[in-house]
Amino acid sequence: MSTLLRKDLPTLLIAVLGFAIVAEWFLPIAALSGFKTYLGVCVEIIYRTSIGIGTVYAFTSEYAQWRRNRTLQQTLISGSMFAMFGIMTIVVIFYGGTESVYSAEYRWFQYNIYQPQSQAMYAVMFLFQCGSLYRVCRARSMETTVLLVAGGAFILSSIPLFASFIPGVVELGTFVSEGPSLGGTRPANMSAAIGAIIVGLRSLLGKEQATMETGSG
Amino acid sequence: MVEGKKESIWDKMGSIDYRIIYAVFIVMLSIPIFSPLGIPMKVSQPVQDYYNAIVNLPPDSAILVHSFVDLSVWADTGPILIATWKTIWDIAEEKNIKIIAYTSLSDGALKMSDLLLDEIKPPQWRADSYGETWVDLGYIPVVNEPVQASFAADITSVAATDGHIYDVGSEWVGTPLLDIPVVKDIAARGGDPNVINVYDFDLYIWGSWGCTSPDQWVRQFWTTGNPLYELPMVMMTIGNCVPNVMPYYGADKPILGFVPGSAGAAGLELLCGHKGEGIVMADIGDLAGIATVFFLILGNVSYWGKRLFEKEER
Amino acid sequence: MKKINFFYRNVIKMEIFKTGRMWDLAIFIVFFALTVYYLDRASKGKPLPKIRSIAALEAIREGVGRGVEIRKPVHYSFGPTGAVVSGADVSQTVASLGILQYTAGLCARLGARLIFHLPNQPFAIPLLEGAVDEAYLQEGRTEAFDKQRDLRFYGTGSMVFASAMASSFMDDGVALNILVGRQTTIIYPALEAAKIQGAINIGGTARWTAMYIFALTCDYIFIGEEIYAAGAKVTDNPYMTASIAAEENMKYIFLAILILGLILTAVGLDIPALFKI
Amino acid sequence: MLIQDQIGLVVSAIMIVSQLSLIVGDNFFFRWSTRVVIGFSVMHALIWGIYWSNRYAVQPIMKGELVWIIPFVLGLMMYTRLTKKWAWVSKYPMGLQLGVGFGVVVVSMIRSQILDQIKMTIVDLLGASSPYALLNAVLVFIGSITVTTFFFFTKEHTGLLGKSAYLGRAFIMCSIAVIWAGDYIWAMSMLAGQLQFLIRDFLFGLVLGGA
Repeated sequence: MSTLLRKDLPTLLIAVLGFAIVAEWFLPIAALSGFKTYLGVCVEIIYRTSIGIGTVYAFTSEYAQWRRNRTLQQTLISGSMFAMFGIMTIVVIFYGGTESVYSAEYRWFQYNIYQPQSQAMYAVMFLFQCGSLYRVCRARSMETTVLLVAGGAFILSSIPLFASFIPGVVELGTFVSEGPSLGGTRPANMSAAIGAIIVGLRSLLGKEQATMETGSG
Repeated sequence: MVEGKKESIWDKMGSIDYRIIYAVFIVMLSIPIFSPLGIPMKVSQPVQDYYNAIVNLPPDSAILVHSFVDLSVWADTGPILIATWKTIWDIAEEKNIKIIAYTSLSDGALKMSDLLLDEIKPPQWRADSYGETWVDLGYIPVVNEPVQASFAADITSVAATDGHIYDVGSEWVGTPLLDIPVVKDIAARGGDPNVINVYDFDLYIWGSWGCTSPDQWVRQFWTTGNPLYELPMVMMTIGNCVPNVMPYYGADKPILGFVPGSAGAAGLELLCGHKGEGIVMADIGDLAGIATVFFLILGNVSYWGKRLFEKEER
Repeated sequence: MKKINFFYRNVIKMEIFKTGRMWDLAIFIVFFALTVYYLDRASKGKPLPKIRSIAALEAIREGVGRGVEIRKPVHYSFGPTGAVVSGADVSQTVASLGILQYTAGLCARLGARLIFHLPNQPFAIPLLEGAVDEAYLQEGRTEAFDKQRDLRFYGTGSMVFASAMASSFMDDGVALNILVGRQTTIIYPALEAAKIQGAINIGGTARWTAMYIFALTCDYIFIGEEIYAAGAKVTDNPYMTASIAAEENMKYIFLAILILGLILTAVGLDIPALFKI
Repeated sequence: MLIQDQIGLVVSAIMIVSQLSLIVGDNFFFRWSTRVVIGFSVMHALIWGIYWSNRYAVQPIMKGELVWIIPFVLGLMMYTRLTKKWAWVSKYPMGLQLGVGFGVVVVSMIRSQILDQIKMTIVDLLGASSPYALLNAVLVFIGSITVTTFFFFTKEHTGLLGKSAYLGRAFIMCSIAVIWAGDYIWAMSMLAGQLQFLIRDFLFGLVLGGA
């Protein structure tokens, strides 16, 4: 009974739903298509409903962090996170429940905290990449030479200064992306697709260890 | 290296402190902000194709527009969206192009509501005919593939009503989709008049900065369907997705044209004649390009200098 | 030259299957048959091909050992949007789960602390958490993994994830940082941050766009679909190896289709139209 | 300028500078600003989650569309993962999601990512309109074969296979290089955007220009 409920039925559920979707792909049966559309929305509802699980771990991990290290610095750091939880809760309560996501107050937080942080991280990413460019792009081996030549050509072709004044740079950049680069991307995507299909089939047939035994503990 | 030996010039060239590199790039990017360089630009072929696909739409076409807004990449992709909408609004009234728009991220719903009131304000005739010539469904979470599939087969399955949140055409908010005249008109175009699906459109303008999205959308909008239906698309994306879009790009392929990042946006702005942030951003990159080349050369000179001239000493 | 188009016209009249899906169906059947064949071989204990060595897997063992030595934790992450469970990238999630279980098992056995950065997708948490639980259970050390402390969640912003990981490296230290799965390039700052802290970086993804960040920052990488093979290799499960063998055969078939298709098209058969069946 | 906009500018500037401080290494400001934004991000996710569960599931159920009870209950079942005893219950909603995922993966990729790619390789090669297009098509064709050989796992890369795999690596690196270069340009415009904000909006607009 225990393994039936805990392991066999969920595995069966995966297989049944999976093969139903496979069948929908090939057979012109309206009911199946409707079922697939329904499943798509079901998945979306499960996504939205289950977000609270993450919230729980966000709370507990930060609290555990603070409990282990109760210095002033850590208190400030953890405190500001919990303060944000509090502030956003207040915003939601006082500006119209969940509809508050459309309020100017909510937007203020989004535009002034969330957006600048995300964009700043991309800026950091660029600076780190400058460091890598300088460190890695040296003609040491075949790999790094290709990286240097192809990457360099494409960068030059994307910058108006070089594109306008050095003849042939744009053509070179286009050539690199349409020729050799596509020669790498296309088969890599193909191989990855083959790998993905096989993993999918293996799982549908109930032989995938990672999903099969999950959570039996 | 032998202990106590002095660092050679090659070593010094090859091991510059990262902080210096970062500082150089920050300075190089700041200079054009103080005084723009104004270097002329070329329009690349994919951008030209993107623009042509929109302006050369035959009369009475219907287009589906995904307003691609992600606040975290707004600096790079915002100019594309703005230029695209300006291009769409510039299409003459006589052509009678019908538009259904939506956004797929929660950030987008908020930003679009600000934009449509200000920067990309629809022309008066469009604003007056909301619901008859165009409609904005607001935020529909069409990000995951199963939902995309549902969306392709029946748009009402994920967006039952008009859900936009700004003042233009607000009387339509909450109206069931098929009760809106423009949706009804588009639904009547192909197949079942009571179902609005992607087969009813002539062009899909969409964007994503997820580079595997082309695979997903092509899977769902180009190869799905019975009978086999192929909805042409044009795409707003970011620079690093170019290799992922390339396999699908071409006149007889799913993606007719695409705009890669703010550099592409500059081209689109030139084409549609509304200069904006894209051109400013492209201009800023010029000096940093010089720094990039400088550091590339420096690293290689250091490596080869060390390899060629320090051989005997070892 | 006139193109021969007879296949196309004949098949389109069939009503049993959806139009335009015949090739898909044929390929799917081949896939299915091969997988079943090799899985059957595996269940009967017949010999299977060996998977070639993958350097990054050895490195995980070393890295965990190093973590125990210098008393710093091992960080594992699927990336901000790495745990897709209902889209086409689900296979990468599964492959990464295998490697996660392997890493968690090593951590349990050797006594290293594992910090698991949950992706922005709460809907996958039960699956991921279950995989870690399972690994610790198999080593008989369920108490060694402190979920309240070491499972981290950062909301839905992708960039928030990168900076939160970097921040976690500063708070807890890092000996080994593993990022396998459906990765996006925006995790790049976190990888650099780990490097600055002196960690070993191991990463890989079958999502081709993000491959370069690992090539630039990682000490060991899984290139592209190597993660699928790695996922099979770590588990030592004959079924997994069997499916890799099936995969290899599919590759031969597709190479053959490519070359044959080229030749046949060159002599006048309209192969591209044939693909529309 | 309104007072909340001015405060907004200051807060944005603080967030940007604190996050940029990651490049100088471990520091308090980075850790602090990260926590602030995690705080927002987690609540953002939760609020939108509730908003959408309400709009997609609860409201339709109230209206009598009982068919949405199933996914809603399945969604709630996910929370059993937080307990020890009932954790296995969460495998059912997981099973539904995985089933859909695997079903999609095994069929939908065949056409777009394999067959169409093969078709395009053939068409490009035989239908090349210019020597340039032909050169590209030949390169793609060679790449397709050599890179595929690189991904053979059951054979050691020696002999002819080794040479082919080596050439495949070159194509792979070329592809990686172009993606990186694209990303580099993109990230550059992101930094430019931040600097533009800091200099034009914050420094000139607020600090020097006054409100």
